[in-house]
Amino acid sequence: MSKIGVFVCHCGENIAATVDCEKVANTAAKFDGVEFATDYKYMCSDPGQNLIKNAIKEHHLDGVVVASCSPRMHEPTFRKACSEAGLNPFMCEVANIREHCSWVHEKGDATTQKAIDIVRGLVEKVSRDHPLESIHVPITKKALVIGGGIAGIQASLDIANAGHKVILIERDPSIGGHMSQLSETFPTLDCSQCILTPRMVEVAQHPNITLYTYAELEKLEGFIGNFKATIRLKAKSIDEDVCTGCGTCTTKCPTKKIPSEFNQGLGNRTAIYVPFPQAVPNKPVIDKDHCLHYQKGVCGLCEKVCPTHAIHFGQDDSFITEDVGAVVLATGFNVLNTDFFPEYGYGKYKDVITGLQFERLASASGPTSGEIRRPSDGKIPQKIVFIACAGSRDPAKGIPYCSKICCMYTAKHAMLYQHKVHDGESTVFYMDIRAAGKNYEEFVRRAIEEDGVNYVRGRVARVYEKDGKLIVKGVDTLLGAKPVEIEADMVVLATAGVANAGAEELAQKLHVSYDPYHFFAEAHPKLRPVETNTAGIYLAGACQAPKDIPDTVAAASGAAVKVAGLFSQPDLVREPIIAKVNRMPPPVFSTCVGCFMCETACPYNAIEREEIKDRRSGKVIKTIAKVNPGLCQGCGTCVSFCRSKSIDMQGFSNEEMFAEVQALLED
Amino acid sequence: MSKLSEKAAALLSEGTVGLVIGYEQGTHGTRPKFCRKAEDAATLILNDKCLNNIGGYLTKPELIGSGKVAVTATLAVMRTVVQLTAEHQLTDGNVIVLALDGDEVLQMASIDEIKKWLAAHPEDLSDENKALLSKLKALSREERWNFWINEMNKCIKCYACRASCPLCYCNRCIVEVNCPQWIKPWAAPLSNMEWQINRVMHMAGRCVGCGACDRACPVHIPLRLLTISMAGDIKEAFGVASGTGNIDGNVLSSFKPDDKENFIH
Amino acid sequence: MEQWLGSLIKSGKRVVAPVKHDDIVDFAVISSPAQVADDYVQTRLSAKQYVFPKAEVLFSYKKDGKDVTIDDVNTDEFPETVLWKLHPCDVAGLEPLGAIFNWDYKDSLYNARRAKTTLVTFACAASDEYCFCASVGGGPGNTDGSDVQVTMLPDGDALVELISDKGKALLTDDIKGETSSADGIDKEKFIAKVEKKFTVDEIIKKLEGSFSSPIWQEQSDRCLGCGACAYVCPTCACFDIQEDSHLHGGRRVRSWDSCGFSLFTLHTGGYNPRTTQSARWRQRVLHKFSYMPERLHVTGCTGCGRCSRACPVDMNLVEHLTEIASHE
Amino acid sequence: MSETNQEFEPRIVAFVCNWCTYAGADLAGTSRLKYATNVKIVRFPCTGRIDFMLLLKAFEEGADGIIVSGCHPNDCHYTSGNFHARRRWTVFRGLLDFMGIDVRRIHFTWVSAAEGAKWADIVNETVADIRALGPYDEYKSIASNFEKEAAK
Repeated sequence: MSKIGVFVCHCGENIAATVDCEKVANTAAKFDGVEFATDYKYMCSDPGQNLIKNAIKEHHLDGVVVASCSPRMHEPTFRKACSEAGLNPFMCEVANIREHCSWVHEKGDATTQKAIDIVRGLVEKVSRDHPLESIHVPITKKALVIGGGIAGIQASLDIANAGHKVILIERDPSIGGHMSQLSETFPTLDCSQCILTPRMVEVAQHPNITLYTYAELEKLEGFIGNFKATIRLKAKSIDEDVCTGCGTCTTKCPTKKIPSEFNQGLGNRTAIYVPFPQAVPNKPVIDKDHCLHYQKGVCGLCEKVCPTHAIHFGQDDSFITEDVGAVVLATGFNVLNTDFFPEYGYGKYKDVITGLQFERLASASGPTSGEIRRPSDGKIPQKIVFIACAGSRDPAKGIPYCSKICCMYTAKHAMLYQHKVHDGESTVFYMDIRAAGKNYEEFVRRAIEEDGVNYVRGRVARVYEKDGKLIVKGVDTLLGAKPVEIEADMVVLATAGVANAGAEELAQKLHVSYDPYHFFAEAHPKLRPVETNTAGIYLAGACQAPKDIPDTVAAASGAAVKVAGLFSQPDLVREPIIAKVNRMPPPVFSTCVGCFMCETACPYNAIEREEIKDRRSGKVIKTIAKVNPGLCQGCGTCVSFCRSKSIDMQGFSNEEMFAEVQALLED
Repeated sequence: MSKLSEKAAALLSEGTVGLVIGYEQGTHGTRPKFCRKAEDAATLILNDKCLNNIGGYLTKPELIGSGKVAVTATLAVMRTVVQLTAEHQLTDGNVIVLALDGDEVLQMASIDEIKKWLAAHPEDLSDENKALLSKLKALSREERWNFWINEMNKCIKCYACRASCPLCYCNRCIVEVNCPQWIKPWAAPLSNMEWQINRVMHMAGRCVGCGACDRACPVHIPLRLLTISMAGDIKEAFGVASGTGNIDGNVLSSFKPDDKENFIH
Repeated sequence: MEQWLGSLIKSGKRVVAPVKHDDIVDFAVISSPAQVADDYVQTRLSAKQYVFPKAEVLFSYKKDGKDVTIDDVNTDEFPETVLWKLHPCDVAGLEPLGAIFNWDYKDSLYNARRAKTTLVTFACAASDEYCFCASVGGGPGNTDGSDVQVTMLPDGDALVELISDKGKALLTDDIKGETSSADGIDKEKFIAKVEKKFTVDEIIKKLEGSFSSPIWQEQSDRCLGCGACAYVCPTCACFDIQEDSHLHGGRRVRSWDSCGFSLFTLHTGGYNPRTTQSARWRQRVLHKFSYMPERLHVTGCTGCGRCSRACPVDMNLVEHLTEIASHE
Repeated sequence: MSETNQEFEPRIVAFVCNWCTYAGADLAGTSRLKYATNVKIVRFPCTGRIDFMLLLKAFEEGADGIIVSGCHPNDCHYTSGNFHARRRWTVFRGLLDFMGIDVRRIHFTWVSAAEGAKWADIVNETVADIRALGPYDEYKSIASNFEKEAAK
């Protein structure tokens, strides 16, 4: 038989003005299972809490109902008080007779009766409550950062500087990402590489960071604090320990006409290559798809010329596994550069290029050493057109969103062009100028007012070639849709920022949600912008949505703080308000039949599969669902979905809720 | 011996399977037949009079054991195999489906093959069912209530609907849960109705439409109408066909952010 | 007959008779003789629900705060009941039922209902291939246990046998004038013929030592484990006892159960002695043809054939019993 | 059943999620909005947790009406519990209606933590609607009987 205590709070006059608190307590005292009931002016005050504590001890109470304000207000207070008196805190329920009763009804019998009903519902619930213990989950204090662009670099450094180990993996042969390809950066026009490369080197040298380039995540198992990552180290065909990075091999390699990814196809590289001079690590890899040795079994020149015998043909991809406690996704973005714009002649006309290609042209380390020369004939374009929103904000192209960075980099491009080609003429076609950011609007104004960039508000309908010129046909909507036609030497498309290749596949591997455009989804658009729905996996940078460098760095530091915060705890303590699959003695083991429909219902991928094995033979008897207490957030969707009622929820169990509903109605 | 019997006998004698579940002529109509030896297969038949959904036997380990099993399949049985596999109750490849294409015996060993066959052989609601359904839907709410309460009053809670349903494979049914006692175990209009509501809700998106529940009912409650009506609602609201073995989640364990919600204010 | 039935209804007794609704015939309380069904072989359900209801209250209780009061069922409130137009096999079912409810414990609710029930059988005019009463010691004209037996004659007259005092008391004054002597009427000519396929003694004998026989598995492979056979059976008496509890009171309820259900024998600790359907099928047959004859000295089967008619997978009891009888 | 009965005080249970509607009802309280006393709230973590059987149990125990309320779409604390709930209610409601259960007695609604006023309105509207429908005697009549009451 339960021994329940009911404590009715007057909340000064807040409750007592409309509810007869004494009557509520006297009526509750007669409820089955109620051992003690009283009312008091302020239950949350020290004397009020002492009243509860003393009653627990004196009457050996095994359950408490405090009828007071909303549990969202004082449930923690009263649970703590119960705990201090030796009662399991989860054996305390709060009946909301203030916000849901005294404040919303007039004084009268009906109001008092409603308060009594609410108390009765919770008396019945608490008599079915079970003592619960907080859940402690151990944490492996090592983070995995996926992606070595500025986001991954920043996150890795912040986590490492907080004193935690970091594994940073990068798909390409070097870290640096898109930022390393940029010439100057808005709105300060400082050189991208100048500010980035020191960070790259810091990563490589940081004692807490282990860097794997040319590596991809193969598999991620486990849950927050306890992930197991399997990483594929793609074969580089060199022995990095021996290679000195002297560069002899790359100069001797006979296959020299491979379009350079780093230069966006505007320059070439060899089959054994370092993507760019400042690469970290500054050691080459062999591109098996283009290497004569791999493709035709001939050559092998690099092997012959290597002074340290570092070339290892026949190396295979290898796999390593790492236990990590948190994962930061920093896989970045890409720009549309396929045959996406037939109307602009991209892919057809050599001198129609993307913004990223322009970055390479403008970059001192680029194929033209920073001179703006058009790809077709190397001439300096005298007239250049920039088209903003190439793809972005265009539902017809399937990209209704704004890519956010294009307005700014287009202004920067036009400005750089004007700085380099003083007599050149530049025109920007734009829809709107979005320059919200510190010093951003000033930057755009500078391009227009100081550098004389011609801004035309309107869309470009077509670009076609005529007599060696690119004819850009558009309209100027500010002049009443007046047709505009420009004979340009070069056209730069500010193509939309899109999710990086393989983002969807990676999201599925990690069980994180993603939006229709394959950008990873944050746990809450406002309040949890760097977390994902999967506990322990965080987002940094443009893999979540197009972002500029300052936003990316801020997000990366935000994600790093989340990781550091997680790692600063001795272990993970969670409220035990989670779902649980029933277990019983053999031969039943559990009533779960393993249909795993709960798996798809769970927003947190907290449902795992548990094999129940015969202790002697090891044979699997049945496979049932198991709720991972580290991942479950306690929404209870699985509980109401389970047909055989094999999953129940602690704190809101079927029996508890059933009893509460029954009791509320039986007046 | 029919080609079907020959095929079944061959599978048994080769040792490909340890059991063939099929149909034979019974004392009144056809009935399920379990063949464990090649000679048992001699009496196998498969025609449109084979109405039991023998797919349900596939989830009973006491009958199946751990080896491979073959089942002679009507379209309903095939849908059952597909759905049970999606629900992790069968392992793809462990069940061989024997079907008839005219005189020829088809042997299908993978879910993909079965799905292809099912896609090529769609089954629509019978005219009789369509008529009954629209007749009931045309009634006023009170009339429908009276109709169903009269039906529920007949129910004796023998659970033949549950036992005959190939997708009611829980080891412990919700009616056997007594903490809390969701549904009173005795036969009474309310608990009978609650049982049917539960049974049907638990079939949401899963029902293969074989009608076994209905035919099994000894007091002739038109149970199929409940699942048919629900499957229609689901199709209309979510554009999803029931019982097609969707592995990405059941209709109630998945969602679309823009699902209709005209009843929510 | 209609006049007699009419006056029985008027007398205030609860009169239960076969009534046709939609496509099936079942017993129901009637208010007019016209409701009584004709031209059928067997009701879907047996008449046992009138002495052993699908669900019945054993006692109820009220809670007032912390006080509890218990109310027993008032058996005086059970109505005087005439079961009209039973078949001899319906009555045959009451003997094993009575034996079960009086074996070690005298079940007052069953006995009170039974005492207030008068049984009017009609000798069967028709039978079908499911009927096998003759094989289990009964017959379409068997009068054992009946209070009154009626045999309809081709000319519209009826042969009425008043068997017990209860039966004689049923003959209302207004009908007595309509009667004449039945001497010389050969009842057998007007009733259905049911073939004898085996004898109970044969079955009992064959079942000795059959516990481990493979026949149980062979016969029950297709058994679905539903309760249809048990619930339509006139002699199945398994029940469950459950609480209908609410905050301010409740009742304890007895309701039908079936040994065919897989969890019927599940122990609280998780052990289940009958884990397979074949073990449950064996239990069903042995209970009716071995344990009941041995312990209660009655056969647990009336040959009514309802189980076979109700079975969704053609578990035909005659077929199975014939097989057992001929099994080596 | 449709006659308006001003004397009749309907018994209504509200099944609400903790994060939106429960908080919205709290806001109605802190804003001192006044509404009818007929509705009693049961707190669930999420609409996804609300078992359809609890709704039937409420009717069995004598509820004349029910409110089910949670976070607006895309606002769920658990991201998708309300989406799952919405599908469940779509199917459940269709089935109940087909079986002749009066779905007008179940009000589904989204009330956010900021919508205290909406909560007060929902309560008052529901009470008025159910009062107009009258007590749910139809359901109660079968609640404790073993047999359907003989047709009168």
